[in-house]
Amino acid sequence: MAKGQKKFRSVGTRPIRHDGIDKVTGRANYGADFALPGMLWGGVLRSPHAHARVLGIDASKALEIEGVKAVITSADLPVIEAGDGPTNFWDLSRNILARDKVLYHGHAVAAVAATTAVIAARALERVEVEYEVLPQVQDVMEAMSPDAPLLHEDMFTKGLDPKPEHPSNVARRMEIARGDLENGFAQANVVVEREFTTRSVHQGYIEPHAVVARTGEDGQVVVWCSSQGHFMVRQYCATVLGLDTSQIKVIPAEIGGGFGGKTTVYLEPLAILLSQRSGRPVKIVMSREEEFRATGPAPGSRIRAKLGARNDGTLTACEAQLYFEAGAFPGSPVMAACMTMLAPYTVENLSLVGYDVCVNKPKTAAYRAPGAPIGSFAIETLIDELAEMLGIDPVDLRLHNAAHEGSQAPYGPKFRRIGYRETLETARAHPQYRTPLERNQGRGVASGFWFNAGMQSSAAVNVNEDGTVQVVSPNPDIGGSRVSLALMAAEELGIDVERVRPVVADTETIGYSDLTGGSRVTFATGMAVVEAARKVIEQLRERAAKIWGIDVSQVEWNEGYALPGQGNGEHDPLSLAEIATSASRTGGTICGNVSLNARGAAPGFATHICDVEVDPETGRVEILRYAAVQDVGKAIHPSYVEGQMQGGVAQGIGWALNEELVYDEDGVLENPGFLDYRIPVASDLPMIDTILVEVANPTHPYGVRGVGEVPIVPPLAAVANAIYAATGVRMRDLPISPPRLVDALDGKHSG
Amino acid sequence: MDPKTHVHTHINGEPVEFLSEAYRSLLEILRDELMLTGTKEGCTTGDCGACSVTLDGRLVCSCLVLAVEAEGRRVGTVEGIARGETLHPVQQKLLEHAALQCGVCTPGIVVAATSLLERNPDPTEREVRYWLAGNLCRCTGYDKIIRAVLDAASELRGASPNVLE
Amino acid sequence: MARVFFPASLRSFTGELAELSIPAGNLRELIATLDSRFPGIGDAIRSGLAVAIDGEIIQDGFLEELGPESEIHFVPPISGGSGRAGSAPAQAAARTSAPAGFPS
Amino acid sequence: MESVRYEAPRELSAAIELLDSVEGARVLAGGTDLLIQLRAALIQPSLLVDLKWIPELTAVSLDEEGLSLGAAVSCAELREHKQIERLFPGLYESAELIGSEQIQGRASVGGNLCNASPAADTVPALLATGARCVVAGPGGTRTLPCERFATGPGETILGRGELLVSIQIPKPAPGTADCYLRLIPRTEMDIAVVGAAVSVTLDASGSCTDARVAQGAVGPTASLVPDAAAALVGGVPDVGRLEAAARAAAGASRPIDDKRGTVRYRRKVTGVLTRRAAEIAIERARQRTR
Repeated sequence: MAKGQKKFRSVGTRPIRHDGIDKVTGRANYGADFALPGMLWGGVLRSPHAHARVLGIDASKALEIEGVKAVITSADLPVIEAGDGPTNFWDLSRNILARDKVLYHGHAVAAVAATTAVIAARALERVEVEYEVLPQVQDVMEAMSPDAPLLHEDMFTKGLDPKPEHPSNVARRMEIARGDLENGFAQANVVVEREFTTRSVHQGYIEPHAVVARTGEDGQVVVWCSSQGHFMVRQYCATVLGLDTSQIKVIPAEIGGGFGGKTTVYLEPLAILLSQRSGRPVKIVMSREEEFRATGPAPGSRIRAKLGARNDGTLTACEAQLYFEAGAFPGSPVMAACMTMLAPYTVENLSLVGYDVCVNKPKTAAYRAPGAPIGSFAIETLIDELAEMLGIDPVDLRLHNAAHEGSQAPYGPKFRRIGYRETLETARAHPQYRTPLERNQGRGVASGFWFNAGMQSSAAVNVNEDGTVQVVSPNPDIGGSRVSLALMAAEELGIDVERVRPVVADTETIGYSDLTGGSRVTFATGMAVVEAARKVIEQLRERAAKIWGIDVSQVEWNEGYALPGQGNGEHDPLSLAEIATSASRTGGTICGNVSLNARGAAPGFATHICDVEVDPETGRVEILRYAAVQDVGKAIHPSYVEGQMQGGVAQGIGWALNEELVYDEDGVLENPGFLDYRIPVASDLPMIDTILVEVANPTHPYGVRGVGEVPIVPPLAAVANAIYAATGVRMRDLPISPPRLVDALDGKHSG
Repeated sequence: MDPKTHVHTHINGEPVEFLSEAYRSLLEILRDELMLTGTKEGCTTGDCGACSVTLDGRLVCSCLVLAVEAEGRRVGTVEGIARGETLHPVQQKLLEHAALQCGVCTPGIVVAATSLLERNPDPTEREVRYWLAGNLCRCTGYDKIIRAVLDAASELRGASPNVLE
Repeated sequence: MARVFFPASLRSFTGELAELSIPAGNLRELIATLDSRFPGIGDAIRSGLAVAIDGEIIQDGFLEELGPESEIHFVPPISGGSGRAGSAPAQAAARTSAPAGFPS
Repeated sequence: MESVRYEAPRELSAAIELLDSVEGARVLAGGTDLLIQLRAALIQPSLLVDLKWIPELTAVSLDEEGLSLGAAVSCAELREHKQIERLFPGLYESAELIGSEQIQGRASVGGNLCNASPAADTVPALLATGARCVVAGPGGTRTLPCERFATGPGETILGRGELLVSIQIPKPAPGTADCYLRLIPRTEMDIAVVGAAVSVTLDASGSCTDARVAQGAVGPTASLVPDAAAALVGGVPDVGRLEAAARAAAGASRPIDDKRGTVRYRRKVTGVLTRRAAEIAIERARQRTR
């Protein structure tokens, strides 16, 4: 039951995070910070070709080097039967170590373990691989042509009727449709149809992937690594290596950023296998170059989209085709792009078709609201164009078409209580929206949507003998979730958050939990914590009842104290600490454990305002001001909610202006480092104003919606729309780098 | 085995000796030999700042310093910033402002920001942003980091908080 | 009676029928009923789609109860950003080739 | 990386001796390029000769003759000399633009010259000041203009056993000021897409009596653009002269297409930055003639 307008003592406050001191002093241990006695160093041999058949691998010369203890190839992995679930382990196994073919430059081919990192590197140079180089394809449209080189000779496009006769790089065609497109466009007074492209971008977390694995004579495996889900690591490793889940224990390290990029495994199975082969612990740390060459980018894309509106601003129809680069294996987020791009609007007639296309690049991984920023870039730009053509304020146009409670999402269901309108109204009233602009300056607006997720979570709340409390989370804390979980436990129990110590437990000490992702931890694991705390309160009431000799139904719990109900005699209230201290005499330790599959996740909407100044001679864009408005449901720790929003905005600005993975004509990445993969630096950005709209999610005890992903959705179009306002030039190809903008400006003037 | 040099240096004020091959970076020795893992590795090319330390008081990337170059010099790492149980104001303000999410860039930010405030006790927002441009943070959008450093500066000066530009 | 809406990808099974009202107590019963009426639709749902019940997307809910007024939509599954890795049923899929999501 | 040794000689002669006698010896100053090349196995030196303990290479002196800057002086240290900022604001700016604070803590102006990257920030600025290089080797010491030091990307005139000792910048004539501008996509941390440096000398009437214009990242080496300089000299710099200088600079550029920029873009921006750098240098010089 929602607590309505109740004043909270903990929820909504901004305490210092419990894990903070370890992080500002350097004591916190991340993936690469572990070492074990006798540990070996692993290294990965990677393909020098974007597409080639592997004819043979000879590791004998590497094994001759003193200090080299093991070399593995895909021949050492069990063969996975073809599978087709949310995670395709056939693909995963072949991504971890190439089998038969390498599918991108940087694809892992072999791994070694040696007594030092330098010896491991030297050993890699001595592993001889014979390749038959094959033609490769990088561009999504080229990959779709009938004569394109095939990555998977036995892949036939799914979702076509009749079933295709020839194999294709198109893994799947997907469609969302409703209404009558022809009729919808016929109703429109204005129609815009445009093409958009975006390039592959990288999650760019600062901590590279790292792992230490140790195996024992009993076959038990212990893995230390940073990931967005150590249960995921356990399950993936067990499946790929053919081990029982109970054979693997994964101990989560602190995670140095993920943004979706640490939702799969690259190194962990290799480290386990090398440890099994060598009988020694093995550590592998990716270099930054390996990160860029071989870990999950977000897809490059091409979109053709057409949007129609009546003179009053009503959107009548939308048709779009979205072509996404999946990378070496199927699984781009193109469907999510189709589902999200129009979610903020009530468009009755639509057809959104997505194509998931394999190209010779690393397999894409999730990146913050996967797919949504790309689809929204197209739609939010078109809406800006329509607003101008119709002479309607862009916020008003959005308000006119805004999705609301009861309106039908493009992907089918009706929305329950959502706060999109509230974000628009708040944005319209924000002072930045009226701040005067000078020459070469412009303002852009865009909105965005993300589903948010529930899924499986576990939690334990353990009361210590002195009345302090342990909150045990199963989710790696990627951005402050521990303190948020502690706040909810403190609120329920009625004690100070400083008395609550949140920890992230390993796979053997807490029940299974899905990933840290989908903006789900504070929502779903939060629900588990709240339920576990309520179980604890039940026990606290029972113990108080025993102490007082009254019926438990007569004991209330209020602000950290057990109180006897009226007419149950004179008893002083018992504090949580007092009950805890006597717990051994009243029935033993007090604790609550909960596992649940959280229902009731509620979508998030955001509206952003971006002001830019363009240097028309050089094409450089300065972000002058930025305001992000978002319906967050309820901010448990407002500072970390703001931080999520600011971080998402910064990533979106980077995507809009300068980030792109540049591949040469041989499919070799030209910018595998932070020097030329240009994520925003501190001097690139202004302060990012955040406005938290709180339209409570009625199914969460505190109204939480989840906040991490929506903020990366609007910035791409917000920046592009602002640049248009400043220059009169529509930029529909990302990134809007200075050379591209100058070309476009020069084109405008000469045209 | 590659030849090694016996290096005598001071780390966080303490005399330290170690052996290193000529090609190994100070970062590798700090982390892998001396177990000072507070200094983080993000890129090994000087582009991310996670490995920031001071060398004879000057801010540098330890990935771009050879370990043997530490001979006769003074190295300062994040582990040496707090005084016993007392956090440096930069550390305290980063916590109060919730200016870290994943926290892996934080040690580098702490070292860089303290180095700035030693030289410039009253920096503008712009000066803080440019000084920290070599410290990549992918989580925060920098907003809270900049506010925390400005706040720490005013606390160190004993002044009222700086008004942002 | 739950109201069931079919996306374009399922309409080849339903003869282009877009919606239908059928009695069902939970999702498993509903899909069994659909499969007996539209042979093959059950596999298509189990192998490639998630279910939205009354507006909420549910990825693993075969015993999920349906209310008398429930609206059921079949929607594409989201990975990664949903917090979903391959959860336990998907692991089974890799080993036994059983369809994901709804152990039969 | 195999079996590389490290030496840190205390005297210039010892450094020259090591460089001359050991096959595959390389000098180490700031190391910001060298360590990356070493790690990427682009170079495989047998010996690293650390120059930072040699007095001649770490000295900074400013006298009536001008500035003498030891080749191993870090950009961060250079920036602590406020006199340098006053006399050579363009050089100061270029040192401030290289990489991050952390990089500037190590990278040296001399190393920037010796690495001979076409995009090195300090080199166009040095060229604009008329700086000269002091090179020492087994055969003695020689001095040459900075613009002759680099001969191509990564290539210099240094012979076996030779090293760059210092950079000598003549004291600017009264009414002289310089400026360096570069274009990068971000505000910091990038390699220059285009760099432009301008030094001008104005007389009391505001007429330009001397000028030097240099450009970087738009040819195999940083280079002087005499035609652009000539366009500025001979009168009070006006819009016409500035545009002429910009055109000359753009025309003299020989850029390539790469991941950082296109030929078209670089050429255009060369003109833009040359004009803007000239405007700033002129304004600074005007301040000085008052």
